[in-house]
Amino acid sequence: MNLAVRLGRATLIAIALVVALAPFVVLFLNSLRPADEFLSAGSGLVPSHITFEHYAEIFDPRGDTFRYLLNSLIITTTSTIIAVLLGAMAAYALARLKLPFRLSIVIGVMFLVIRFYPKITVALPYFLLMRQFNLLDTHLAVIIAHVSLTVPFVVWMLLAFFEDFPRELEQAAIVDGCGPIRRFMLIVVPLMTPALAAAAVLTAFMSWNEFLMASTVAPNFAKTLPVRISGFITDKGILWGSMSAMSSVIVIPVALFALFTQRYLARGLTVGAVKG
Amino acid sequence: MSIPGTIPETRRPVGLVARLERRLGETGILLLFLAPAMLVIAVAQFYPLASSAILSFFDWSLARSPTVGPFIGLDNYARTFKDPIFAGTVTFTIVFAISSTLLQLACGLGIALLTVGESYTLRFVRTLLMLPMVIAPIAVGTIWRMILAARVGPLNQGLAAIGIDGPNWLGDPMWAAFSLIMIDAWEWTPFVAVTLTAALTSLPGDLLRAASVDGAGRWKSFRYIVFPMILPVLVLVAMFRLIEAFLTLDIVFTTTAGGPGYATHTLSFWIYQQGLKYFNISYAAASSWIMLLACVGIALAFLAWRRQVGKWQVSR
Amino acid sequence: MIRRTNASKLAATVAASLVGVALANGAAAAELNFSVMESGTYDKAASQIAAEFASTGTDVKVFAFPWAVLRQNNTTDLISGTNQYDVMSGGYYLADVYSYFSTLDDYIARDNYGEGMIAGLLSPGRSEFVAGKSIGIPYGIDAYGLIYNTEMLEKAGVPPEFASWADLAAACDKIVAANPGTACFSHATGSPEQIGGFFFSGYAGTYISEDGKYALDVPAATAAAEEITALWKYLPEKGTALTFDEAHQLFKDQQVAITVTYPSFITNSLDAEGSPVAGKWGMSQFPGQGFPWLSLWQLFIPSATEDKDAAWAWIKAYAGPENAKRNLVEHNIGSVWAATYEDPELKERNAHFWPALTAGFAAAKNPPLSGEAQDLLTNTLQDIVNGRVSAADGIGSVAAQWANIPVPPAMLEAAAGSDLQEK
Amino acid sequence: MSSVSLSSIEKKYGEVSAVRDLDLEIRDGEFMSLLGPSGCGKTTTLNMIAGLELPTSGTIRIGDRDVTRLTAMHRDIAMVFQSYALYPHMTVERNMGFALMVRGHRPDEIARRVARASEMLSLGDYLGRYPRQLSGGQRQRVALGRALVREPEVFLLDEPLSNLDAVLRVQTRAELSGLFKSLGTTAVYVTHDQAEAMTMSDRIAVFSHGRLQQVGEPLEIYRAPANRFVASFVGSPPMTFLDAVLGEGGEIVSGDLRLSAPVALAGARPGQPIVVGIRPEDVRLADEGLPAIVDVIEHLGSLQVVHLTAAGERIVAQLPEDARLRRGDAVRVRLEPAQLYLFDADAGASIYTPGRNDRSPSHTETSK
Repeated sequence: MNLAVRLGRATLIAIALVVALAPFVVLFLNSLRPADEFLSAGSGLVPSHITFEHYAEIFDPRGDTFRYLLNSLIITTTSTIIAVLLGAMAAYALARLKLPFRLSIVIGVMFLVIRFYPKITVALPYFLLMRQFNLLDTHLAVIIAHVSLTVPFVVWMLLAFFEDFPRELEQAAIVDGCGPIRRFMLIVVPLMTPALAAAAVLTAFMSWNEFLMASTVAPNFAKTLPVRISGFITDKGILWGSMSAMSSVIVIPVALFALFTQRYLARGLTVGAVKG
Repeated sequence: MSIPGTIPETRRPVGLVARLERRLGETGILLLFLAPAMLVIAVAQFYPLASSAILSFFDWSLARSPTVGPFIGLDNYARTFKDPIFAGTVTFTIVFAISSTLLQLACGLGIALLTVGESYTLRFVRTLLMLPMVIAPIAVGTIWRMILAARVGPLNQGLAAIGIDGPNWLGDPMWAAFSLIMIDAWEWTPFVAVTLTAALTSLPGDLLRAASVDGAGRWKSFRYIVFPMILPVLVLVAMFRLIEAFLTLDIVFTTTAGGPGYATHTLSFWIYQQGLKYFNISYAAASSWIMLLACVGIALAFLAWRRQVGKWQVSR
Repeated sequence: MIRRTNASKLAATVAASLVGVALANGAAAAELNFSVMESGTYDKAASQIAAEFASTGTDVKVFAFPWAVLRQNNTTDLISGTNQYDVMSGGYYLADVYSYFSTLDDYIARDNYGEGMIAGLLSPGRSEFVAGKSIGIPYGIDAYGLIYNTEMLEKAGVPPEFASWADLAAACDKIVAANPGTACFSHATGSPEQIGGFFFSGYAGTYISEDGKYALDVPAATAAAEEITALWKYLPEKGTALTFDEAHQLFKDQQVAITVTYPSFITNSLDAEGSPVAGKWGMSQFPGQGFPWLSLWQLFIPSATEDKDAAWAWIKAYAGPENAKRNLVEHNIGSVWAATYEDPELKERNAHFWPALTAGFAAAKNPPLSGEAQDLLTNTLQDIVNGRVSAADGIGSVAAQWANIPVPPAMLEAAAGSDLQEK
Repeated sequence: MSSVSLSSIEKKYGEVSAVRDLDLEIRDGEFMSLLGPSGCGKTTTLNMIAGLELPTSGTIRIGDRDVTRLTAMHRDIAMVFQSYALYPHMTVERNMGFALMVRGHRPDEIARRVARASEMLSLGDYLGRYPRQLSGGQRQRVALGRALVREPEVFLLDEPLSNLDAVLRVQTRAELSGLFKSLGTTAVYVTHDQAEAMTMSDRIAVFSHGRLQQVGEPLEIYRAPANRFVASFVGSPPMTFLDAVLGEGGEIVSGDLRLSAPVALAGARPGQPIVVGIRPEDVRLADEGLPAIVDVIEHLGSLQVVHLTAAGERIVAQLPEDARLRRGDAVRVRLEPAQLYLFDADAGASIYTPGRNDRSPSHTETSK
């Protein structure tokens, strides 16, 4: 590559980086901006002075942010563990079951289809169902919803993985005396760790970020952080400072997490399209 | 040298798990493995889906009555098609989804081509570029609402600094629509880029070397070798993005709330309003089923296309 | 900015949430859950009074949400049968779910509660009624007002009296000419429903037909919409998506001569120390042949509330005359009690706007519209003023679609009571 | 240790029969090879013995137990896989002890057996390593060790040498042979390499197209193949086949080539089409005989494989290197009638073989 091409490429990459990352910078700076600077023009990108008042406000011990944070953590962790476990089991079963009439494929496609319809279609009946079960505004209602949304991803991802899983390894385990449970636990799961990690990372992101179902079935006690954000848009105005601080609380850990789990994330996101 | 031929008494796998495995048999256990996931999905997805389908044939507004009203056949559907706001919503949604998808595909392909490679720097750049996608869509909306605030937002202030009078991003109907497209593209271009990068990486290096030996230039080898080979992936990505853009809801909530007026009502947002704000359950159900069928149609069309462009893979 | 309620008291544990909140109702004997708007006013007052109220043996937990969320949560709570809140705050926009509230006539009669309230507040069309029985107890009143900058209007030689929006538009030309670099007026244009304030006052017709369907006097409504469209030209540049806060800030910064708003949102801060417009502002009566949009916060007791006596006791403490003055002074909650406005000290201090304010209270009404009908109207008005559709087409479309939206029975009563049904 | 008996086994995948009408008796302590090209049903047969696949019909017995419907985990067999199928996440030691652990053996028992097997296979130094840290040969031994510790009734080996390089394969072949001889355990060995089958087996079962073609000791298979397929598959370089007809007076006529028949073929009628098989090592150069032209010469070191054209037919000969030939040379070759193989032209069934007709084995000398 000659110099001009290299320079051009570097410039374009730099522009892409600025576009992608500038909003994060704006968000973070705004979360440190004094409240009175939000409404007047000409206050500049960088706050006149840095304040932590918005963080102090949202993390006021008398406030509920800690509860929402805890809700989000509980819901994300539980959903992820359950979704990955159930998804791995289901994917394994689908890959190994010899069902008649290509039933495995039908079920596999069924899992896939969940990605293709508007979640708003199920949000309302699901709300009614949870109302019937007396589960409205509980963690469980959100967890079930999140698991049902993420399990299909996990199944789909892991099915692709099982296509490559060496058949003889399992046959060896059968000969060694393992039935499906032990094969799964002792051979398959340990060897799937990277794929499971990818599935878990993806599931965790989806659950942490999910808004529609959480806002539908958990408006209050079991409210998660993303649902809280919409509350900063009040009829009087937008509580920019608190909203920035709260958004930062939601966004920054996820961004950092993404930096560390990049490999798994990329794998999880691409397995469907590139392999399917 | 030889192993003594003492045959241990226990020749079978032992323990509770083994007993369970023997009792239920291979198929039984595997069905048991499948069951919980199926159950969750049946309860939380397929049952609501089916009940929504059924409700769409009844007249029920939860605000007016706590119990389901009379069967009214296709009336809800007929009403949907006659609703001028629904029609406007559909138009906007289609324009939004297609523009946003095309923008993402173009930018994503560009970024993938720019950043493909295994060097440490490029990997780090790719990770950074992925960030918009991993954060909560609802937060994406709030961030952009701040940036786009017409009078005091950093974008217009920045533009003013270089002598450009920035537009009324969220207050003008056209600009609000454009803003939503831009925000969606900002959020999801990374998905396209990540996937296409993976597709590019999985191309056999020999092929590109062979092309360059054959004397194909940069553009030609892209046009005739690389592009056709990543086209199947591109089609799938386009499908995912188009359908998901079609379903966009979260960012609408926090940026424009569908406004000004009805200018940026996406279908999902409109159905949300009908269902969860006005509690017109059956009407919302009918609309969402129309939307669902549209999505299935889009998916099928894309999958057929994918099969067309992916024929070379079959004979691989 | 965001004043949290005394929220530690809600300390709803995660465990409780897992178990299901429906169970919480069982222990309602000594506990009341109160839902209120998170505004830094109503919620703060609620926490203050709840602390005092604890001496009666009832522990009131205050749940505060922004308006849209509050409305959503209240509605959802009622129709889902969750029954989490024992006393709810709300207004006419809850019309869809009035049937879930219990009537309070017995309590009102027993305690002769309406005595001393601003005239007519406890009547249909102002506060909420179902089948002729009262279900809502007012506690905070506000009505759309027009707040102006005395100096800027004087400079333009414009008296602060406007008969109609067209009148104001005409005045705007002069105001802008006399105050270069400023705009005529600001408003919370970014809140889609607030444009209703202009329409309700500019439109003199009825909202419900003789046979009980939503209906508009189309020519009158079209004219009103056109007036608003004309007026929109006088907003500040890029001022079509402002929040209340932004609109108020423009007024305080003297970038606009007038702001159209709910007075209680702004009056306190205008006279506050360091305010650049302190002593330089006044309030005029709302223009138009219609009515100023009433904001009447009321308390409701859902039928499912178990200890209604305790709930009523809480209503009296929170909404009653005892705390009215303090609520007004400390939290700027518009008192519903006539006596508050006769307080000599307050009367003198607020002489520059109270006459217009109380006149507004007397004239203000709620439109008899359910949420769906109102959203259809206000969103379409937004489309009209933004040029997406002509006034005639937009209003025609609203009229046509309103025919499909059922009118809640309570709205019929309200419309009759406030003279907004065709006769 | 047990015998394995398969009777009337049929295995269908949908409409396709992978194995048909199979009766096979593997004797107690015998080393039996299942030989055939890929897709012939040998691996399917092995998997059915293992229990990894169940036959569509028929009966499988191990010892005196009917195991037809038992799955692999309940049969007392051990298996060595072509890819070795070592558990990548377990050390050599745990790989070898895994089956015993699953079967609930005591840790000290497991340790004892693993130690013994690793000693036999010289794996002692590698017990702590993971499979990916081992060479191909070492992995192969671990796979073997994993089977050995089981002390099963039957060993099943699925082409265990095919992933080794040529030199190692020959070496391991001998070691493996010795090992199983000393163990004396019944072993079933699947291979497509006739040399492996010939050198290691007590008996060989040759498969083609899902059918068992012939079962016999290696030399029996070689010298008395039951049909043309077996004859073609066993022997390297492969047998030359000529289409021919029986002429008058016991002659065999193939084009211009006339050969005398080995014996009076009883019941043969003149004009009957037959196939003549000639093993390359049975072709000799002679002063008298059929004139032939040398087409191609492949030097193998001690031997050379020479492709000849004689009377319009191509014949392959395996000759000692001392015959100095060049391409295009005219030579004369002699074909002993007694060493010819005759097959039915249609069915391919053997009509005459040197081995079956009890000829002295001196004929095989040239094959070394």
